[in-house]
Amino acid sequence: MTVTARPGDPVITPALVAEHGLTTGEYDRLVAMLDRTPTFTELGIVSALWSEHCSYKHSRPLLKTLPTKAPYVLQGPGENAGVIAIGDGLAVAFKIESHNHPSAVEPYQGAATGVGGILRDVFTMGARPIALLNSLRFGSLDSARVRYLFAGCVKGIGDYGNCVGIPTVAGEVVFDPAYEGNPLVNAMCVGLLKEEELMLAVAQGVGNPIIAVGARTGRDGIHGASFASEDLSEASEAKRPRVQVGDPFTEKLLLEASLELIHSGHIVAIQDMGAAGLVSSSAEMAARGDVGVVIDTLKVPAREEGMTPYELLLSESQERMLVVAKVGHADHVRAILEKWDLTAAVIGEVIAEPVYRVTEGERVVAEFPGIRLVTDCPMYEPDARESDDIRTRREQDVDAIAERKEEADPVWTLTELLGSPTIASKRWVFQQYDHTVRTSTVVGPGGDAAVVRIRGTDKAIALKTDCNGRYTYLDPREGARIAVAEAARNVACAGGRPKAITNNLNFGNPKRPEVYFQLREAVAGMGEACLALGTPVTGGNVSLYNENPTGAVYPTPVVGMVGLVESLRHITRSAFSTDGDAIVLLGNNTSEIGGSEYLQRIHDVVAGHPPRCDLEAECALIDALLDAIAEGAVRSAHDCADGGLAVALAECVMMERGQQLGADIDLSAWSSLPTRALLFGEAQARVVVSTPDAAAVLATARRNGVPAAVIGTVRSTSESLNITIGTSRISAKVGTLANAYHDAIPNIMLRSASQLDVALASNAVA
Amino acid sequence: MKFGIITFPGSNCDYDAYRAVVEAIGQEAVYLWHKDHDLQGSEVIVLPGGFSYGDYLRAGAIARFSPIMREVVAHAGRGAPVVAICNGFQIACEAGLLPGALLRNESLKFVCAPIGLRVENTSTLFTNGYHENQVITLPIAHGDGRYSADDETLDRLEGEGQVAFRYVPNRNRPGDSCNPNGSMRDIAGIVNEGGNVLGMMPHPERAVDPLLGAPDGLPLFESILHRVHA
Amino acid sequence: MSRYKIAVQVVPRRGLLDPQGKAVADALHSLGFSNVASVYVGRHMVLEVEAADEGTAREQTNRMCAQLLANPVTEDFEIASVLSA
Amino acid sequence: MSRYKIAVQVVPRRGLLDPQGKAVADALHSLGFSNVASVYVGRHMVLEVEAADEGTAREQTNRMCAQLLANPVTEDFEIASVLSA
Ligand SMILES: Nc1ncnc2c1ncn2[C@@H]1O[C@H](COP(=O)(O)OP(=O)(O)O)[C@@H](O)[C@H]1O
Ligand SMILES: [Mg+2]
Repeated sequence: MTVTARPGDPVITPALVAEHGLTTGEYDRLVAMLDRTPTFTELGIVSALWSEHCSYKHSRPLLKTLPTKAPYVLQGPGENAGVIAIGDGLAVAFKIESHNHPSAVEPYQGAATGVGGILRDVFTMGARPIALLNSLRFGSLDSARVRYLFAGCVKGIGDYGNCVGIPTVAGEVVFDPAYEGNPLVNAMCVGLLKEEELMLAVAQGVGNPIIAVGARTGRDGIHGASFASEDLSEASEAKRPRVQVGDPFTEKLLLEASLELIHSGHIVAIQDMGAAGLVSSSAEMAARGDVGVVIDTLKVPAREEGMTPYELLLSESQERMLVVAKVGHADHVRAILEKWDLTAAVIGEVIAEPVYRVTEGERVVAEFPGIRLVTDCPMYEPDARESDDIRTRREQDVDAIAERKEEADPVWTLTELLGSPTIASKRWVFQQYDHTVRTSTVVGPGGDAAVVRIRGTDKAIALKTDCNGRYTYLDPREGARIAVAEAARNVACAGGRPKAITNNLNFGNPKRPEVYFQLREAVAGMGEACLALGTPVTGGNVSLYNENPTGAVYPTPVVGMVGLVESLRHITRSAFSTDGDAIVLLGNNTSEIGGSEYLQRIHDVVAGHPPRCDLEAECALIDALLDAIAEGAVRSAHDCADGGLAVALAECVMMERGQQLGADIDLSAWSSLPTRALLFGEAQARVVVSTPDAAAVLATARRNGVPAAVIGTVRSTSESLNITIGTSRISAKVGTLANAYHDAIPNIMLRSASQLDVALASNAVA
Repeated sequence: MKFGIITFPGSNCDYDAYRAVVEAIGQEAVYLWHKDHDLQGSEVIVLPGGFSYGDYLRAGAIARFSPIMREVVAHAGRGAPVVAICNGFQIACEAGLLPGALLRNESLKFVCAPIGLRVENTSTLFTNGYHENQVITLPIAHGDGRYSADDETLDRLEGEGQVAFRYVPNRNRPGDSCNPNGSMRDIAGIVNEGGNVLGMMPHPERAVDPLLGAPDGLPLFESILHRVHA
Repeated sequence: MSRYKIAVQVVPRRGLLDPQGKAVADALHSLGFSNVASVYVGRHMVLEVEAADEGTAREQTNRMCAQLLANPVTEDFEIASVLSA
Repeated sequence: MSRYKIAVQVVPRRGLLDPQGKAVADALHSLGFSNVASVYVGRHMVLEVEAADEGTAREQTNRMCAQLLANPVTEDFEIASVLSA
């Protein structure tokens, strides 16, 4: 059919093309594909679909190298979420997604709608969401703007998930000046489904109606996808009207209605209208099914009058879904939505002709051949070169950095580290999240991984997000390996066997060789670790252009790990609990201090080699730990991460305020190591275990080839954490450590508490 | 005994209440849709937690007009038991089943935490399974839990033994502020004059399984069973 | 039938704790607006209503406030303005 | 110095979704007020301010709104009235 320009639409000029973020090469490609000049609507469509956010044009070639298979992987990358089988005919769908750019502009709505989007990705698979997680990065809390972003994102995440009634069970928050202008907000959702109820977003069946369901389409968020594909600048401020407002109440109705729809048998496919809204959802569903579709924009329920096809196609209004129903079943679909007070409108159809066509009533306003709109997107493999500056930092001899005089008392150092917002308790955050709704959260936030039971079985899943961006900055490959290993370790500490990951690659502008180098190396490292640990990648999200004129964020490949706890008896907590238990260290201490929180917090230095990640050792450690847990020998397990062994031990005695214990520790076996490395170095593959049966733990460790040693005893009557190293003895009051750890973030946030409360009041519905 | 669990658009603790009734005390439960006009013979009605109608305008304000609420009010009027938890408490106040109102937490923040409570009156339909002055721990999860009423109402509630639960310091966390929302006179839960309608902000239905922590909500459900069967 | 644009204000009853008002006042002080003596925060609603005349529109709005828009236990309401739209 | 009582209204920016207004409108409809065409819900704030004159009071309030009381991304504000108190 002939495509005709709409009266009143702008004429295509080089300036307009540039404004749409297309390069000349990309524009030429478009013209070649169409064999004519595109219409304004077509230009908008391509600008969205070929944006980084939708097309992965700088990352797809790299992502292809990741391991994605295992016998239990039911759905790998490419769908709305990945799915793994967990036995008993049940499966778990999970995915992580970023909302970095929207959150930088409007933290509350940006973060809230991020949660909304990831929930939809999971329930469109036919899975009922059972847990939410997040991974957050902000600049230093010393800045009032950062406090506002932090408070706004946390409130946005909380209000949305709380209202929908999905517990937010775990996450991480890191504060570092590297994220000053570019906060990272990644949200992860996990859902449960019966294997046979898995639903894919593949359009099929000529004549099947295409139905828009959920909220009406407004002018919000137009070009959000391309917005997420450029650096933040003054100009992005001007793009503020693109902000989308979330409505968790409608989402909850949409969730229930969608699950009912999927189970009803009336539909063949369903997909969230996320980034680039209607156009990307319809084009992607068509491409997956390799079918033609036609959409009539006049039939799309609009919130405002006079919306153009361009706007209706590109709007990112929230809480909407696109459904392909069976021929003749549209009325059933409508009836189900009406029960939930939602609307459904037939807006198009699957057609035999291989085209992607958009009409406005009679007029054809856009038409692309076949599915080339999706498949013809250019792919790039830019130059990669490591930054000299970063290499120099990595090669710096950090062991030569002289101790500060205060460090003569390691208790001072320990207290400083516990009070570092990155290490300190995140209770201020997760107290705003409902983590007990749905009565399945056996282990909530506060320790290592969260554990959510699977009703009707003796199983549970263990969940955690992790990444240390400073490591990845200093050495992207090693850092990404560590991100996977740390997440796996956390899951194992809770009693779960690591099964699969989803990931969120948060990087700077890939057109810069230093950034593309980081991306390439990090993906390689992640792949190596996933292969070694047997945790395939089932999906993820790429967020590039996280930079501003002062520089890029640390490369931050966030890992969202799902583990399976085979029996509820295996569920393990992090804190010491019982007087007289032996404390065993699994793994070995080293002299490494490069890239540590210690160097950053105490010396303001970001340098050195990050700790070495020995994947074989990590696997053995996880096996040993899970064996010991299965034998019933482990009372608690906590991994050593930020702040090293001393911080891990301190957390074990006081992470639950009011349930504090003491401990006597003897690390004399390592007295040859520099004290600061022994206490605060971040050597990998280490876990602190408390046990009533040290001999059993040691034997199991030995069997698995894991170094292990009894390093102390839990003391319920003592109020101190005592550490002996050879002739020196360190004694810290547990109460003092607890105050440093638990009060750090609340005290900082008090500084602008009332202003934050006011600034966020407008959003408060909860 | 049959429990009817009301589901409003936006309810999200209906499932937990259902599980608690069926699994923890082995009774029958049915979900009742907000547009229904029939309690299906339920003896005990549960108004569950959540965000009915998104809590837009005021928590509970819109839900109170749901068709089913007419039946619930009539049920309560007949002296039959109604348990209103969290958002249910807010709805019950809006509907006039209980006096007072629940306002935004004084901290202006949502709070999810285990909280210490003292059972103030063990003679009610809902609390007879606890012992005098028993201190229990239940989860809370709300943003609008600040119970407020005029002094006269508060005096009457206290005088008539209608205060069922009060926030107290948690044994395990000395020094922690005990009242999580700034409610007047530390009130966490009340019963109506007839003693057959309970409203409370904490979630007893989330505390019935030892796997998830102290099952301190269980005696509440058992109390209803004892009394109604007695 | 004409269309009216009606502004309604719902404010917390005096004497009740108004944490929002307090937060606003504190925040303004800490931003240097020390000359702010007090603040209270309520809801502002604008309704577009079809009615035969202004009197009917007003009367209806009063009923909406009494029934739904304000909580009689804790809030007072006021019709601030009625404009032909 | 005189004291002024200033009423400020903050409303969601037009074009942005106002889920609260929509929920209230739907609720009014189901209560039988079918003649309600639309509802917007915003905040109503009353500030008591000390200032040399009305102009100064107004100008200060404008700054308070721009800096703090309204979210520049999602809301518009208006000074509804300034009264001598
Ligand atoms: N944003 C968040 N949301 C929910 N829980 C969080 C968040 N940040 C941290 N937590 C919780 O706090 C605890 C400590 O987190 P973290 O310091 O990342 O642990 P680890 O060092 O073991 O990886 C974990 O239980 C984690 O789930
Ligand atoms: Mg850990």
